[in-house]
Amino acid sequence: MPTQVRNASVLQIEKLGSYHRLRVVAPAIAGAVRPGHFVAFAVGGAEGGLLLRRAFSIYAVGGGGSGGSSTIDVIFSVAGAGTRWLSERRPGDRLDVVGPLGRPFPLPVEPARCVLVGGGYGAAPLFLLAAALRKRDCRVDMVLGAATEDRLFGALDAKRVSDTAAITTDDGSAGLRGRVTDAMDPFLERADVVYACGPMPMLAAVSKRALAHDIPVHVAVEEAMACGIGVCMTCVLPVRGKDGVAHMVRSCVEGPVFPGDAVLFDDIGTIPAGAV
Amino acid sequence: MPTQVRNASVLQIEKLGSYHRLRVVAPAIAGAVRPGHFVAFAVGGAEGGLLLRRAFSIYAVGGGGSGGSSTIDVIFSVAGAGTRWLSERRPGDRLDVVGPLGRPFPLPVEPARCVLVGGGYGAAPLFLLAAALRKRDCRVDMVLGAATEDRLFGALDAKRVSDTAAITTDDGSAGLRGRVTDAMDPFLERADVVYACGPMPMLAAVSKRALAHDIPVHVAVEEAMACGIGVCMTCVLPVRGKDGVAHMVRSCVEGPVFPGDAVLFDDIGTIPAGAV
Amino acid sequence: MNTLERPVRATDVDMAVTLAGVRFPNPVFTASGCAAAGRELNQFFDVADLGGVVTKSVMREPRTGRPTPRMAETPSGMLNSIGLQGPGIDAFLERDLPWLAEQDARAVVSIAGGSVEEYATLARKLRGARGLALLEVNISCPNVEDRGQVFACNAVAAADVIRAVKRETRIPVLAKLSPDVTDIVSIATAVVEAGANGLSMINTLLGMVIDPDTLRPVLAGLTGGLSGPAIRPVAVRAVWQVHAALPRVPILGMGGIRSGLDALQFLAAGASAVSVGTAVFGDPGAPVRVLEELRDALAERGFGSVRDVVGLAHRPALAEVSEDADPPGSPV
Amino acid sequence: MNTLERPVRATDVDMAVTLAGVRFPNPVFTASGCAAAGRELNQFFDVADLGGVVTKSVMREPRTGRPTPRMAETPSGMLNSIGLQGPGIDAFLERDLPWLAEQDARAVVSIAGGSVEEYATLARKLRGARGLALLEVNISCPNVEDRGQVFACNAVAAADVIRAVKRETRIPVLAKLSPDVTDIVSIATAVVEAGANGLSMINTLLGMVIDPDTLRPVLAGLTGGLSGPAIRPVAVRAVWQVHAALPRVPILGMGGIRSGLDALQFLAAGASAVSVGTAVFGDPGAPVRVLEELRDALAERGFGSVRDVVGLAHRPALAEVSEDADPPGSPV
Ligand SMILES: Cc1cc2nc3c(=O)[nH]c(=O)nc-3n(C[C@H](O)[C@H](O)[C@H](O)COP(=O)(O)OP(=O)(O)OC[C@H]3O[C@@H](n4cnc5c(N)ncnc54)[C@H](O)[C@@H]3O)c2cc1C
Ligand SMILES: Cc1cc2nc3c(=O)[nH]c(=O)nc-3n(C[C@H](O)[C@H](O)[C@H](O)COP(=O)(O)OP(=O)(O)OC[C@H]3O[C@@H](n4cnc5c(N)ncnc54)[C@H](O)[C@@H]3O)c2cc1C
Ligand SMILES: Cc1cc2nc3c(=O)[nH]c(=O)nc-3n(C[C@H](O)[C@H](O)[C@H](O)COP(=O)(O)O)c2cc1C
Ligand SMILES: Cc1cc2nc3c(=O)[nH]c(=O)nc-3n(C[C@H](O)[C@H](O)[C@H](O)COP(=O)(O)O)c2cc1C
Ligand code: FES
Ligand code: FES
Repeated sequence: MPTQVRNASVLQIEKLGSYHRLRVVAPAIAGAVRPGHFVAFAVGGAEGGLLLRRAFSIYAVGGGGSGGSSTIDVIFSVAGAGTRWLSERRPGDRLDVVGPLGRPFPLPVEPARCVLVGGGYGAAPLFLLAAALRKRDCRVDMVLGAATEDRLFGALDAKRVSDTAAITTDDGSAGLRGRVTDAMDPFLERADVVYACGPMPMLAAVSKRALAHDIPVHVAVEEAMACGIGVCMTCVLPVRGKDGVAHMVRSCVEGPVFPGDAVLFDDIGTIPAGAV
Repeated sequence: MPTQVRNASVLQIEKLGSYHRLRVVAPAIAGAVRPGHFVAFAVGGAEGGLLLRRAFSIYAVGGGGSGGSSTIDVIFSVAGAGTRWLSERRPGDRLDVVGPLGRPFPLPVEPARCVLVGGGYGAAPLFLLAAALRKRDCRVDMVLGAATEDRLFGALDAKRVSDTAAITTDDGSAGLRGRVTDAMDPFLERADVVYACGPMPMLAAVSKRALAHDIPVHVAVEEAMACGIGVCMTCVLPVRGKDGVAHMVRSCVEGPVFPGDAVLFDDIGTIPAGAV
Repeated sequence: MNTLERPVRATDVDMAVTLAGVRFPNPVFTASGCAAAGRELNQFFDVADLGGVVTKSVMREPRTGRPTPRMAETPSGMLNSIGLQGPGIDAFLERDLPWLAEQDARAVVSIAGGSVEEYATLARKLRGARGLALLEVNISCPNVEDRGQVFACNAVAAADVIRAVKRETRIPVLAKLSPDVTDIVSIATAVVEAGANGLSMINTLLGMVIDPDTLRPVLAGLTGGLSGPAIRPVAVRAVWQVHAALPRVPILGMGGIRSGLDALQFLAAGASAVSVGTAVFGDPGAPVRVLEELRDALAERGFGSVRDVVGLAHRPALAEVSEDADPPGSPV
Repeated sequence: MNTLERPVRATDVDMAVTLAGVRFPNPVFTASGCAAAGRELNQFFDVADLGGVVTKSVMREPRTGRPTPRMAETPSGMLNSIGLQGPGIDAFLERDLPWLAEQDARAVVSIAGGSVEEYATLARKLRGARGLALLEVNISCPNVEDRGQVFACNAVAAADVIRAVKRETRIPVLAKLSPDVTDIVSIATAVVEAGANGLSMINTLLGMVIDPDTLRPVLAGLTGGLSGPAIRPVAVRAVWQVHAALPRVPILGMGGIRSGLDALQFLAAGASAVSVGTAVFGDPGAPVRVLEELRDALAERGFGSVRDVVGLAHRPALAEVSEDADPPGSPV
């Protein structure tokens, strides 16, 4: 169940390449986080012109003394006015944050061989996931990609949290030249499940590749969200239900994690015929 | 002629009782300042919800090496969202400032005995004025008042820049208990000219008292301003012209300093009959 | 005007209001489409603590709504183009309304239709439903039988809908008005004459944002409804105009309410209660925060009852209006 | 859609536009009432660098306007209630227009009246004036002969004004439309049929702010005109609707333009040029800044001429509109 923390204090904020890492103190949220959850920050100040929260995957939790966690880390790039404002916060500033939001990644019950695929800052939620999977004795192979080296996130840490890590960039400025989908094939040979987070076309391609190998795949999508808590219906995308029919479902509460075979990637931005 | 300095850097900002003193670097403006001029700051950031500039009297200029001035000081209290934002600026931050604006106080050509009356932060512009008057060998008596001690500005410094200084508070928490008008009478006996800045009712009372003594009075008014540069017509007040007729004149460009006998204080907030 | 001499404690302010003949414990409601059917917000506060929960407009059949993108942020506002996605009235009656009743929340059920007949059917289906305090009739819908003209933009069509709904129900009815009209008072008058027990105002303003990169409208639906603080001055003006013309007609005021002082503006303009809409997206706790801030603001100003401020902005105004050379309706 | 393949240097973008048959060196103008007659802004930049200077609406006689307070800041906007204070047409012709002509600025003179006759007189007095490029007819004024109904809110009254003005002048005429109408396309059509050579849109929206302390309207005039970025989505929508209906009618677009990308939205929606209004109050250099930003934005997007983007948002849109179940006018 999500909680609103109106005065989470900023503990750290630092630049990591073209990204920012922001750490806030919010025990009421941090204690309930599972991999794939996200948080939403109010931006721009009470009198500002920006009304809507900004959503970010949770990258890490920590800092709790006796077992529980008290801090939340997110990784973000400056995309517009809201993230620019966020990048200008300083330690001690207060932020209004709501979370944990969304449905987390489902974890395998038995030890399994897992491939984690991340594009750009989509790598962020995979680190909590990798840790949780390894705790369950899963094998974790990671494939992280981006257009260019400076858009890669977590490439160095990936080796630490995974059994094997592959890195790709579109322009070859780091790792293999090419797409994550090119690099994931070798891992698919021995995989039980695939997890992916990143831009929609990447999720579509990863899903297709995994399903071609008959491997279940869980994707964390990113749709523009006005509320993040399920009340506004702006964040919908067409997902095939258990009934076989397309439904326009809210990615903020029924997602952001969906089975890759259920998301009707080709129909995003439309209402598919027969949808209910 | 006013100039716009888009990236004036904040040199200092400090709390002085219930006021803030803000010093910015803006040589293009500072060099042209005369007592009674004001400046207008953009507030809230480019994407903020606050569109209009905030006007502040110039308290001091300084810092220029070879004769000219390069910095501007203003004194402000937090009245709402814009001044709150301003109070949160830190040294090194950039501000967009326009100035010098308005018509300054007219200075006597010959040495004269001057009474300067300030209410609250209305004392701020009187310090530049006092310095200019004394440079011209004028006698300067200062009367500063406020509702309570913490709303007084410049009470300590007043002695330094004037020949005599009197302080009043409505509740007697500092100086004499009462209004500035009560304290100014003794000075009027020997005064050639009165200058006043403060809330409108105070200006009305000071003008009345000075005119009763047949002493010319210059008041610096404060009307809500949308543009500060004379293009919007929001800041008007009824002023009797040389033609004897009431005109709705712009306080930002034709003021903020007006002859106290010309301002139709009782008609502010109306269009006086016969106005053109 | 108020009684600042006798300070009032916040807890002593009587917050109860009557809206369209129905009593509510306080004047702060959610806004249709900004609170779904209350369940999600109940994670953040007890929805029964509000005056009432105004539910997302429901139609006769399930609806998939518009394609995405469905929203665009704008300066101090947002555009939405949801297209009334929803489960349809049957599912709503089965799943949503009973849940609200269980929470002891007061439900204001918003209904929407593409024809007069659809509205009537909805009202009929809602007869006798438990927990239903009021009906809000969202007439900002295209009339499929009149080349898609929006009901709320035509006094006759708007009145037809309200008349048809009133025939089917004994629950008091609020007609929800659109600000996108030349003369909102004439629409208000028409729906009141058709039987509306009160008015909700305002719905969103029609707007558009164009993407500076694609140079195409951002919303898949091209245009969308503008809401949020940006529209608050338009909303306060609309409430003020209608209350001036129809002082006895209860108004549920909304449009950009973000704080208790914003709510106070609407009450002073003539609203008996208010809805908090878009502000919920930025602050899920907004409705209860607004309620607390309003209570404190009333206490500070010496009001013993929220009902004492309703319409207060009009009191000394009438004289001023007639003194004024130009009518107040003139925009410059 | 554009030609990103061939990058364009900013200095190579052809910024010249034709508006209502008159050529202007670039598409960025001031807005009436937000730049007086250009003199004050000339302290910050050369007013001849703009496409044109739209002057404050002038009336036949000198006017003192409304009492203060005349403004209230609102979220991302402001209300104004100036009441058209001004020197009257004779003083304007003597002092202001000659000054603009001396600067080699192109003057778009805005006229306002309380009767059809007053507008006609103004047009007549402006005949043959040097420096006058276009007339802008501000019809958002109360008609004293029709119980103060605003001309712009009634197609017949609006057309009457334009027809009378056209009879008196050979200078091309822009009719300035109010957004406070149910159907802006019908008003636009009426004034174009009456002879308007182009349209200026939009004027302000009618709004009100109530002071939470006095609980009375802030403005002495009670209501005022809402402007600024808050209203930009409404303005873009209005331009888009009118350009869709009347694609050959030139439009001077305005409402909340603060940046070059904002201006680009209006051009893509169908405006041939834009006015920068309220933004000037926050940034006296806004018009030239907007012009530079627009030029850069066009270059980045590979456009060799600003004229290539006019109406671009409509190109692939027509198909989408007809596919859509609901008409685009539906607010939800
Ligand atoms: C579930 C989820 C998880 C996310 N995780 C991350 C993350 O870990 N790191 C990160 O850098 N970004 C993440 N994003 C994207 C991030 O929310 C946007 O970059 C951010 O909202 C942009 O705000 P802005 O004001 O800077 O940009 P603007 O473009 O000015 O924003 C305008 C509006 O569009 C919305 N918007 C714009 N881009 C996006 C987007 N890509 N997704 C959703 N809404 C958008 C904003 O919320 C805002 O309402 C995530 C988004 C979602 C939905
Ligand atoms: C010529 C002039 C000189 C001034 N000098 C000083 C000074 O030296 N020190 C100081 O503290 N203040 C001064 N003021 C007042 C100062 O401009 C306001 O306190 C400030 O604008 C309030 O902004 P806000 O956003 O904090 O308050 P808000 O009340 O939120 O402001 C809302 C709007 O009202 C306007 N406004 C509110 N109060 C005033 C006011 N008193 N005068 C003019 N506009 C107002 C604001 O500019 C803004 O547009 C001066 C004003 C003028 C016109
Ligand atoms: C996302 C969204 C969905 C909405 N859906 C509805 C709706 O279904 N029915 C309705 O009558 N109004 C709907 N509205 C309008 C609101 O109820 C309200 O009238 C309007 O947004 C103004 O209030 P606000 O500024 O507080 O949001 C919706 C508004 C938003 C932002
Ligand atoms: C203070 C002020 C005065 C205005 N005066 C006039 C006027 O005299 N005539 C007119 O046609 N429009 C007038 N307007 C409307 C503007 O020209 C413009 O149409 C409107 O403000 C929207 O543009 P903006 O958001 O860029 O300001 C005025 C607007 C403001 C803010
Ligand atoms: S973002 Fe509001 S329902 Fe998902
Ligand atoms: S503030 Fe705009 S004219 Fe004075």
